[in-house]
Amino acid sequence: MSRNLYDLIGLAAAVCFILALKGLSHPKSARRGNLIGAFGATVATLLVFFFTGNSGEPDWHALPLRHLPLILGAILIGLLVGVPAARKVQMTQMPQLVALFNGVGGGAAALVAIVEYLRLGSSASPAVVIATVFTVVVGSVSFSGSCITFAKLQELMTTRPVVFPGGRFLIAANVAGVFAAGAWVINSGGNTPLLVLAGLSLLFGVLFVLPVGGADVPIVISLLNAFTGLTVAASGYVLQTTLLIVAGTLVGASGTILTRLMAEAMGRSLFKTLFGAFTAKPQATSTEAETRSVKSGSPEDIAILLNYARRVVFVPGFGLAVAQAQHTVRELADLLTAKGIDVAYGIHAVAGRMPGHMNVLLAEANVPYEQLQEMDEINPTFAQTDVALVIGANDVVNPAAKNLPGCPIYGMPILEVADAANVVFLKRSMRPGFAGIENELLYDPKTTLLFGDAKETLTKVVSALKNL
Amino acid sequence: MSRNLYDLIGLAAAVCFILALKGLSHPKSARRGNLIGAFGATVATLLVFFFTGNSGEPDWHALPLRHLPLILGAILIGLLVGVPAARKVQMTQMPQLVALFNGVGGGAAALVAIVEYLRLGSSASPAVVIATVFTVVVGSVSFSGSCITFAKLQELMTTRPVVFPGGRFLIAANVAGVFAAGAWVINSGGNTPLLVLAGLSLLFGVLFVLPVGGADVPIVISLLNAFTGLTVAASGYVLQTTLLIVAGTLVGASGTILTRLMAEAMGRSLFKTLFGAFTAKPQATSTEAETRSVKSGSPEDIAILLNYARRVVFVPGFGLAVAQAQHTVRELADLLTAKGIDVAYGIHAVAGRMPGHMNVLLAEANVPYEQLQEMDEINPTFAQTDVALVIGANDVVNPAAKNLPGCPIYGMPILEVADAANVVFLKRSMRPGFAGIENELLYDPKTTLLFGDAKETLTKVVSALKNL
Amino acid sequence: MMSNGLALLSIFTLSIFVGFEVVSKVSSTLHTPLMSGANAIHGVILVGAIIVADRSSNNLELTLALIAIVLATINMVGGFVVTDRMLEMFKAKKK
Amino acid sequence: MMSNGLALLSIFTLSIFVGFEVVSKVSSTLHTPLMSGANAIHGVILVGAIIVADRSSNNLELTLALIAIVLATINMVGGFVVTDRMLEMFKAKKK
Ligand SMILES: NC(=O)c1ccc[n+]([C@@H]2O[C@H](COP(=O)([O-])OP(=O)(O)OC[C@H]3O[C@@H](n4cnc5c(N)ncnc54)[C@H](OP(=O)(O)O)[C@@H]3O)[C@@H](O)[C@H]2O)c1
Ligand SMILES: NC(=O)c1ccc[n+]([C@@H]2O[C@H](COP(=O)([O-])OP(=O)(O)OC[C@H]3O[C@@H](n4cnc5c(N)ncnc54)[C@H](OP(=O)(O)O)[C@@H]3O)[C@@H](O)[C@H]2O)c1
Repeated sequence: MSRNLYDLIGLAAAVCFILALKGLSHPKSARRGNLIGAFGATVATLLVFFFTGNSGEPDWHALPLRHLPLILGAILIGLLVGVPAARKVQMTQMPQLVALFNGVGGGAAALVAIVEYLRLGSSASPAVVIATVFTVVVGSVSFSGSCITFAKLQELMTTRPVVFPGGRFLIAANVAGVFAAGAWVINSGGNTPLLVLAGLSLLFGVLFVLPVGGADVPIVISLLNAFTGLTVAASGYVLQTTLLIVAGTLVGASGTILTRLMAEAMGRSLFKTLFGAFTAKPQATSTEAETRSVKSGSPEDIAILLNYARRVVFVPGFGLAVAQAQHTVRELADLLTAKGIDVAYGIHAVAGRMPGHMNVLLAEANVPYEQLQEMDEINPTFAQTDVALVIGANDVVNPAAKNLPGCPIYGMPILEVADAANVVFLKRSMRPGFAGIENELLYDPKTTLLFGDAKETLTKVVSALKNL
Repeated sequence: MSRNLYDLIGLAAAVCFILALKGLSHPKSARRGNLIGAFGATVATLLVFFFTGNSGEPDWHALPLRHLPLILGAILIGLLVGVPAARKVQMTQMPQLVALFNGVGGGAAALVAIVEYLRLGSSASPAVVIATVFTVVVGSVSFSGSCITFAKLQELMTTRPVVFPGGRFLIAANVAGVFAAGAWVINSGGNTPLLVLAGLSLLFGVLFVLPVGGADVPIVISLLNAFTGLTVAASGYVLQTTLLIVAGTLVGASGTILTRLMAEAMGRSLFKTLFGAFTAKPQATSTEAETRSVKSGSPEDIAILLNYARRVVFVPGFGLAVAQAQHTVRELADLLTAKGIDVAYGIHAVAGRMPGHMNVLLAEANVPYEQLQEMDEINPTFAQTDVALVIGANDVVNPAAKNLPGCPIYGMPILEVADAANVVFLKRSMRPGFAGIENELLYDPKTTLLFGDAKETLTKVVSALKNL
Repeated sequence: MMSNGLALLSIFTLSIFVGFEVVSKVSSTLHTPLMSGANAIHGVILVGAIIVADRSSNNLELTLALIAIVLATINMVGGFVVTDRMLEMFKAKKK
Repeated sequence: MMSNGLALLSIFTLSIFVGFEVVSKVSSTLHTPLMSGANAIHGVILVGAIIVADRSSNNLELTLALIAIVLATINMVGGFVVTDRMLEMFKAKKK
């Protein structure tokens, strides 16, 4: 295959990636978009196996590829690991998996640049060395950072921001070290400097993500995703492969925008998210509330309350996902609708553990799309709502986001369930949610608590309602 | 200046153009966007005067440019023609001017390709010859087509679609001729074939635009604008100048989208707009209505009507622009507002002679932005409106667009003034509007006509209102 | 290293996407200024006109090139000025 | 003819704009699938990993390259599959 044909097909693959991102930005075309992307990636991969460089371009390979069996074996291993992981992961653990996939991508890009650097030795041009340094730094940061986000989300470690005395100076020293090592690589070349650079960058990835509060982790994943994109673009420069440059840059740019959009959806500034932990005073938590009494009810009480309502809004949160209660919620909603009660779902952008999490779960349970309403849409309607049924959600309805400056979710827009005539919380205990802050609303006179696993209590409510 | 620096600055200019288009797409940044574009164009132009090609690239020039005085003189002439035209043109004639500017741009691009073709002679590569053919064809079409749109808008000729027997075959023959001449140029080269190609293309531009109805002219201007963009991109390929490729392609792509958006705003399909005249039966016009009587009123009658209204909606159209009555309308609106009457403006996307025309005129008169409402916004409110004051508009409120299949504006969404309790038309006569179709609404019992130049009659209404 | 033709093709393809995306959500109010501004941008063919004037090898070519310069200048400068005039009025309402 | 470096820079610049514009209006519902899909796209570094495996001149390089292939494959294939799974559920609701 001639170089021109190769580049032409590569360009077609790049166009596939653009169309993929375009498709993924609209609900109707999202799935098709993803398939177009997969198609482009497949084409791009197959391409390498069929391209022979001509004699004038020594960097290009003869057919068949050297080490073909090993290469195919490595791909097979990747498939055997990646596909089952992707197919079997629970919806609640999706964010972790995306973080991991992103991390290994960053690692792969760094390795590619390293191998090329080793091979070229002193014959690498300055531009290539600079691109290599960039790739190694950003790829390593993305790799180790993603591992930490994984650990946080999987609750292998605390989800709270980890700040320790002197952390700020350690980070500063680390950054200085990375720069110094980068300069060292660029000036003197050789393998040791590169190893040091990679090590310091890995460390930086850890230190960079540790102080981020758990609630902000998806933002960080998205940012690291953008980083990995840029890394891929830089390796594309090292290898002089346009496709990698285009694909990587696309992901880098769209990832950056996406990160900003996510931060906006959570009502946080990107800067504060990343560096907030260093400047914040010790976090405020509303601890005095704990001794006050709460009103708890039985499933029958709740069934009666719902039965006489005209409008009920469900507010699902992470607990719904944990309890896998989406189908039961759907059943309850159908029952209420059959009784002529107006039902809607209030979906907070960050309910659950990843943006759009609730939409995915409820779509899985075949909840009609029209009933899913975003925050801006549903908030004005709470005043006309008789019962707001908060199912395994906490932070997204916590008034502390408005009232308690300095608390981790301060500034995040919330679902104003307090405007409804009655609020019912379905949760297992008085424990706070992800952000670790008490919820004043639990103590509100209009609030009733129904303790227990959401799926079990909902099932009880459903049968109580049927018996009424 | 080295080639790399030259290309780098060229890239920066291209980025300016992207930012310009981005800026122009948002009301707040539109003016800044235009200035960024002008800056980019200036930089790009100056660049040529400072760049010396190095010896390895024979196509590039030594400094100073040859024929420098003549080049500067030509630029000066262009400035002396273009700037005053742009500064002095009346707002009502803006569309014509844009059409003309577009046409000369297309002509310039065609000339550039022709000159390069003449110079290269038989040494031109096949790719360059093909690009030249494309440039000459599309540039010539854009040039002559724009001239015809100018003539239509300036009313140097009829604004009705011009269709003549056998026109369809003439066009088909013309297209075939263009293709044949193109093949001739590509196969045998030489100047005669190119001349024939240019001539046939110019003819095609004329034949292409003649059958387009006046109301659709802005769509055609926008389409020709996109064409010119592509021409510029092709000349950029001929001259191997990336900046021209990027700038031309940007305009080509955005112009295509814009054309589609415009057509949608007028409720027409692009295909029908361009080829409708060939397939349509003779146009339906509602002629029977002419003998019926109409109700006309005095400025005092209208003043009284307005005085006792609670809500008044102004519907401005092309006649407002002709009469330059925007300031008087503003005065009337202020007067009504002072009396506690609710005032709004219903702006149809194609009111006037170019999209956004009314917004420009009313903005000129400092009408507050919040009072300007687009069709979708204002239509539901007419039912609560006491008086709809139609000022020099006709087609945009003509129910024929809904009721009279086959008429030139059939299918265009209109402002539903008929829903208002009273409709007042300010126009000079019973003559129809741009599309040349009778307006049934003029004969409606709820309609009052106030004959005369809009500015004069409005002034009278204002003073009558003051005297009440 | 890709060939020059392929590089230009890539640039062309990407520019199409940029052009499409950038204007895809423009409100109808801005249709005219946007058309007019885009129109001014393709006036940058002036650069090409100057280049061919410099390269021209006889009077015919030079004359055609000079005409192209005049036309391109009108397109470019006139286009930006008239667009600015339109937008100036839009801006007035902000006060 | 522009230099290769400049061509790549142009391509890079234009890609930035395409990436920015294409996703700039995405609704928050699609944030996760979009992130995950974009994540899968950068798995195309697999191409680079295969290239360096082919070029590798000693066992260290080959080993690193093979690791890169494994990781990149996981990123790419896993990413597309998991994104499809998410979106499949979105689609279910259309019925
Ligand atoms: N969507 C995202 O992108 C994203 C990503 C990362 C983090 N976050 C953060 O996650 C939080 C999301 O808010 P949220 O309101 O959805 O969740 P949340 O604040 O974490 O609250 C979840 C609630 O569900 C309850 N729960 C857990 N398992 C349950 C079960 N089996 N049955 C019944 N209840 C159960 C828990 O209380 P008990 O333990 O008492 O049962 C807890 O109060 C926000 O802070 C957000 O910033 C969001
Ligand atoms: N906006 C665009 O992009 C664009 C571009 C090209 C064409 N068009 C087309 O133009 C039409 C626009 O509709 P329109 O309702 O705004 O205009 P119109 O249908 O052309 O009607 C204009 C009316 O104004 C009256 N008029 C003219 N001069 C006047 C004056 N000095 N004082 C008072 N009245 C005066 C005319 O009646 P008298 O003669 O009786 O006074 C005429 O009925 C549509 O067909 C549209 O498709 C629009």
